[in-house]
Amino acid sequence: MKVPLSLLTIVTEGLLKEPMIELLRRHGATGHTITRADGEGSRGVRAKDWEGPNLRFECILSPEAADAALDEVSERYFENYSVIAWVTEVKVVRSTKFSSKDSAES
Amino acid sequence: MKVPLSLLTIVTEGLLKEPMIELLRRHGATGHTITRADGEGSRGVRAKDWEGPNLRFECILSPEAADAALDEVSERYFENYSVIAWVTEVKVVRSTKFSSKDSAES
Amino acid sequence: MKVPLSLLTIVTEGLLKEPMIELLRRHGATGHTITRADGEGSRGVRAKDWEGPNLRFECILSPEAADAALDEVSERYFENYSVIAWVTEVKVVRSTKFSSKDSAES
Amino acid sequence: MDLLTQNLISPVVLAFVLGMIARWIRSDLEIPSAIYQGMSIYLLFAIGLKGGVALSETPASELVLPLGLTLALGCLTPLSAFFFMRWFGKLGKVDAAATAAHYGSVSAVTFIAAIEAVKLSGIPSNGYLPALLAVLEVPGIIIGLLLAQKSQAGGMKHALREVVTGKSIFLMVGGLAIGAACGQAKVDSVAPFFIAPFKGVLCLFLLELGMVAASRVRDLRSTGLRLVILGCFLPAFHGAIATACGVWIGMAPGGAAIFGAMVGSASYIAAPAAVRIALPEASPGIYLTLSLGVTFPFNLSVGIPIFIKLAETLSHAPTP
Amino acid sequence: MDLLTQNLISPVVLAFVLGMIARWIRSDLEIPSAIYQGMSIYLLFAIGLKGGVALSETPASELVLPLGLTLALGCLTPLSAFFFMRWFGKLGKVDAAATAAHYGSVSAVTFIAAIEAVKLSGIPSNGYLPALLAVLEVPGIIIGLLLAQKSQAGGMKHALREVVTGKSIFLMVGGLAIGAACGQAKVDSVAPFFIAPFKGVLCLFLLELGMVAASRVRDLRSTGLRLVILGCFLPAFHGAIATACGVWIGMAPGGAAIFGAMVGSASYIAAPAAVRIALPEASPGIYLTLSLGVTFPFNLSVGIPIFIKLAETLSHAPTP
Amino acid sequence: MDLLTQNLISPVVLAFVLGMIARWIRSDLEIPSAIYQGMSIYLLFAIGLKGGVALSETPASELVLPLGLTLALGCLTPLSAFFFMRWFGKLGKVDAAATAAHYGSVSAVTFIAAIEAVKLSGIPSNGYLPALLAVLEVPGIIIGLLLAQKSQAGGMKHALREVVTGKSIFLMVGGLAIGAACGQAKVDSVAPFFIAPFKGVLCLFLLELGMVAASRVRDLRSTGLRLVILGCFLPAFHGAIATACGVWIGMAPGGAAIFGAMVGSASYIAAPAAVRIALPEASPGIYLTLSLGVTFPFNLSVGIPIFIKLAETLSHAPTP
Ligand SMILES: Nc1ncnc2c1ncn2[C@@H]1O[C@H](COP(=O)(O)O)[C@@H](O)[C@H]1O
Ligand SMILES: Nc1ncnc2c1ncn2[C@@H]1O[C@H](COP(=O)(O)O)[C@@H](O)[C@H]1O
Ligand SMILES: Nc1ncnc2c1ncn2[C@@H]1O[C@H](COP(=O)(O)O)[C@@H](O)[C@H]1O
Ligand code: NA
Ligand code: NA
Ligand code: NA
Repeated sequence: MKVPLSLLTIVTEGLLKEPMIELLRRHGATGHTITRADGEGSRGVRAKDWEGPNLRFECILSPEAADAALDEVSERYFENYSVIAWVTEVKVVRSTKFSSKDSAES
Repeated sequence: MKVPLSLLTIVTEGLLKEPMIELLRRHGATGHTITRADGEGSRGVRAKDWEGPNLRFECILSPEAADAALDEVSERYFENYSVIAWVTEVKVVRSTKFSSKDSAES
Repeated sequence: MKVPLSLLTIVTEGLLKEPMIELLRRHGATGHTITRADGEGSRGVRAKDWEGPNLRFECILSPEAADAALDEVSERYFENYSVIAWVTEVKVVRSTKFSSKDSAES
Repeated sequence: MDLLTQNLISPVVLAFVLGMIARWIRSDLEIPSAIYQGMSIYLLFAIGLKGGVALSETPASELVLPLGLTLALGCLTPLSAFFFMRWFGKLGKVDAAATAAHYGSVSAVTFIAAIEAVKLSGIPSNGYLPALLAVLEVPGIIIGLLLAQKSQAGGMKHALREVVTGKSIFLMVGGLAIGAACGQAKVDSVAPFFIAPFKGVLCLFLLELGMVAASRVRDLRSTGLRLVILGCFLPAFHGAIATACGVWIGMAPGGAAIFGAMVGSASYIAAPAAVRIALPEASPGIYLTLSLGVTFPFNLSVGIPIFIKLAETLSHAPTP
Repeated sequence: MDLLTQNLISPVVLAFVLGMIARWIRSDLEIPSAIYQGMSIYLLFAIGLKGGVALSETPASELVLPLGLTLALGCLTPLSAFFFMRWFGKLGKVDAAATAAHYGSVSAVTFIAAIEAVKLSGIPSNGYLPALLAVLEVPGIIIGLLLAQKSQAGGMKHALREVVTGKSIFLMVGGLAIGAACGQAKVDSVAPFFIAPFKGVLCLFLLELGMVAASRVRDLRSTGLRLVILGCFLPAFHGAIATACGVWIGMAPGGAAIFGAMVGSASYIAAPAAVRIALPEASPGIYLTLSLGVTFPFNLSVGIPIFIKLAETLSHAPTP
Repeated sequence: MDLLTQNLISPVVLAFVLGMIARWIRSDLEIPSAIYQGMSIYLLFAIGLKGGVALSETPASELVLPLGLTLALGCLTPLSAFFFMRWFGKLGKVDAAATAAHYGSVSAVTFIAAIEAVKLSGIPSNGYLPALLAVLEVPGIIIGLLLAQKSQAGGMKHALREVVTGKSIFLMVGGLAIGAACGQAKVDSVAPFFIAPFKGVLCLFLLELGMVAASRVRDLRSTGLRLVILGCFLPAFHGAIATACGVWIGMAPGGAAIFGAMVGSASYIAAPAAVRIALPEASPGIYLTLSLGVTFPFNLSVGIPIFIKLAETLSHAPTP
């Protein structure tokens, strides 16, 4: 009953909250989880200074959707914003919970 | 010296804090890590509205224990509560730290 | 364009914040993400009691660097401090973002 | 009605409205949840403290009647709510019982808002009301859960534990005890923190509550008109009865009005937590939307002034 | 200058310095971000509330001139800043425009600090200033973004939404409205929370701001001397002009000084958020470092006393 | 003893008890850690501020004796604690040294509680005590670490940095400096925030501390009776000596009692952090349980009234 899916994790400035949620939805996400995070990266600016902490999105998606979303995040935001993202393979049960349009493999 | 174990991640309403900790213990967890998270999912109710944010449990377990715990979470809570859970394969060192009864493979 | 890298996750008492950041830097980390976490483990002391919550570090590294960092964390801190750490395999795009000295595989 | 405008144009009510507007225009305003929790701890403890001092100055004999009335109404209102929810609201048994538990219990913030409104209108009140608040919180929830006939030992017990050790009752009862033990003189030493800024904190708290309520209001469409009507009728109905009874057993007019607001209010902190544990299959989309999205704003804007007016009228009626 | 020391040796300014020291000696002092956000909500709402009460007591006719002047200066200062940033600061168009948006907008904390300094120096002020603050916040940002000629429908619109529904303007305008609607008597009921402790909260807030500014100051080396000079010159220049105009249109001396501090200040909350969305390629290392690391401390320590002195001199000049 | 009950029945002490009860009945009450940290920042800064004002009004000559005494006791108490922990407590060298560092240092909350108790009892005190608190915090920790003979350059230096730049000392010394620089008149402007609500905030803070202490008390079983006895004996012993010395060098009776509570107290914020870094192999289950689970409640309930009584007796003894 275990189904392999992908977990997309995105860490980004608080500013991009709405755009990120929208992006995830567009790629078929049925939900997401957000935690507040601090961080340092390659850019000098620590987001925390002026707009609260970074946001850390987690979203379970079908592997294809996760890849596509990761690509879009990278293309649209990597250059000008403080963003980092990665994909992990995970197993879930009852994957129906995650299929809005793409993951009917349960 | 690296030992493969499983990381079980559970995101759930704050309400289920005690039951979840107990469930993890029953499956042999020697510890767990909790972060506060916001989130949206398939259910209309955002937990945050009335009882504080979601809780995100992480627990390192033996692969069998993680699978069993995941099954139990799914069976007992998926229907009526806001819960989501997944399992990831991870590597640790000195897995003795995680073996209460099941993972003696270090 | 997807490149496999490693995600090192460390959960530790707040006290070790600076040493951990330094350790990660020494192993070539270009950044890290910190979330506040509560937790219980094998030691009686819950860090939260007297010095704020645990810190949960996430750091994307080359697989070798992640292994080496994990080893060092285990050797230096496992005995006397509340620390736990694990490594997960992840995929990223544009891995140049993570290469200070070690991961030129993009 | 002048009293109505008087009540509506106050920092506390307007802050609630401001919170709703924040959500409607999709402002990024957000009260950090630690601040929100800090404020609720402050408010509950402070209300207990104030009540405890008043209690320490009230002779026990004076408390017997109000306590009895509170218990009686705490048992009757969930039954009445259950009946209306099934009959007029067309809800299934579990959902009706869950909602009944909410209307049987009490909203501390409505209570506080009523206290402030009464203070503003200048009519006399009673000091022992916070003690009644603590008493009123529990029976409604028990009866609501029993109505669902789901009293499997485990769930029910767990749910009751949750209510009794839950932080809202714990803080209020703890504050009551400390206030009663210390008395006025010693509580005065913490008054600049717990008493004077109280209403200002309430103001910020309602800003947050307005935001939460606004997202509930969005769910009204799916809730259905019949339930919305009940969400306005029940508080008015229960509250008017309670106000009348309060006057009848000799409460001061202000006290009776506050008592009406208490009995009329629907819980949205203690009850949801208990119901979620004991009746997880009941739909929060119904009980939360009604209590927080309909009944709370109704009481805040319309209910409280009505109960004040009613209490004043009834109190003066027999005098001449 | 006595006024300068008088201004510098105050709990509020010293708390800012203490925050900077905390960073320099690498203390582990940290204000939790929930507390910091809670304080900014409190400060903005309180300043609005106070202003709203004052507004409710000011005849509309008295507001026409100040409002017109505010709008005019709100349009001129970003142009002036843009010019200096390109010519003397040698910045590229996008970075100059981004910085201009910051100098065109306004820093609420500078405004508050100016109010406190004026109160301390005992000269008369005007109650309607918070309304001007809200008005001044927006045009500078719009013009700054237009200067970058990057007004692609999407980015610009999104950025404007961000500013107008952003929590800082929303809370201040909301507070203004509530204060104006309720009037003095009703706001008095929340005064022990919103008015009396205000300056103390400001003190803790500046402790945090000092820490943030200190980490900005570290970036000064890479910013370059020319920009640092501008970061001191622009507030003095804009502020002096605004103070003079304020006296000229009849503001009280204290009011004119505060007005000068407002116009001279550079935004570091509303503007960065808007610029980050509309001009993501502009470098925060420039605009944030200038506004928070140079201009804010400059105004806090040197600018405000200068504007007060200037306003007093100009006000007294024509009298004899 | 009347003074004892008088001290125990106060909002501050009862809030501590309420916190312990919350843990015992397993209530879900939780003070968000941001709020807890915010409160400790507030309390430490406020105590410094108040002390700074007092300091600015104390002639330096008056400080020499108290400072000397503080340093002397700050060096003797860790030695005494180490001796008792090894001899009677049967601890190993490292654990005994770690515990000695805690008893050599000082608990700011005990100090604050003593101040409030003295204020309540109406006997005169001294304003310079917060300065002594800052002085007392450091030497005990150094000597404790030296006793472990683990003074490898690195660990010791790191631990000292931690103590001196640690937020508790930093905020208190910062507050002291600001208070001394500004003087009474200017600090008055922030008094409605830092002075008036102080005791109320302390009350909430102790609610949290009670919860933390309760979870420590659970560990008492594994700690052993001998250590629990020392956890009561040491504060009484050190505190009585310090009170007597205080009276002897001419402190006001209230000041001597507070000084006794300070010297008798065991640190549970600065010392644990330093010890954890320099002596990671020492067991927090011992030193934290003793300082927070035994000595703090002991001082709060029994110690402080004893020191007050003692100071009064000794002060009056030579008079007739
Ligand atoms: N190598 C990394 N591992 C984990 N998180 C990172 C890493 N690099 C950057 N981050 C996170 O991503 C955010 C933005 O990074 P950057 O765009 O490089 O400034 C930072 O604030 C960190 O929270
Ligand atoms: N696809 C998803 N990816 C990550 N987190 C999710 C996802 N769906 C739901 N969640 C989280 O799980 C919680 C409960 O989800 P649900 O039961 O679907 O309402 C939400 O509040 C989210 O925090
Ligand atoms: N099995 C586990 N899974 C996840 N997190 C753990 C586990 N064990 C310990 N932790 C975390 O690591 C911290 C330190 O653990 P310990 O050193 O065992 O006390 C705890 O506070 C938890 O946050
Ligand atoms: Na009710
Ligand atoms: Na400006
Ligand atoms: Na001591």
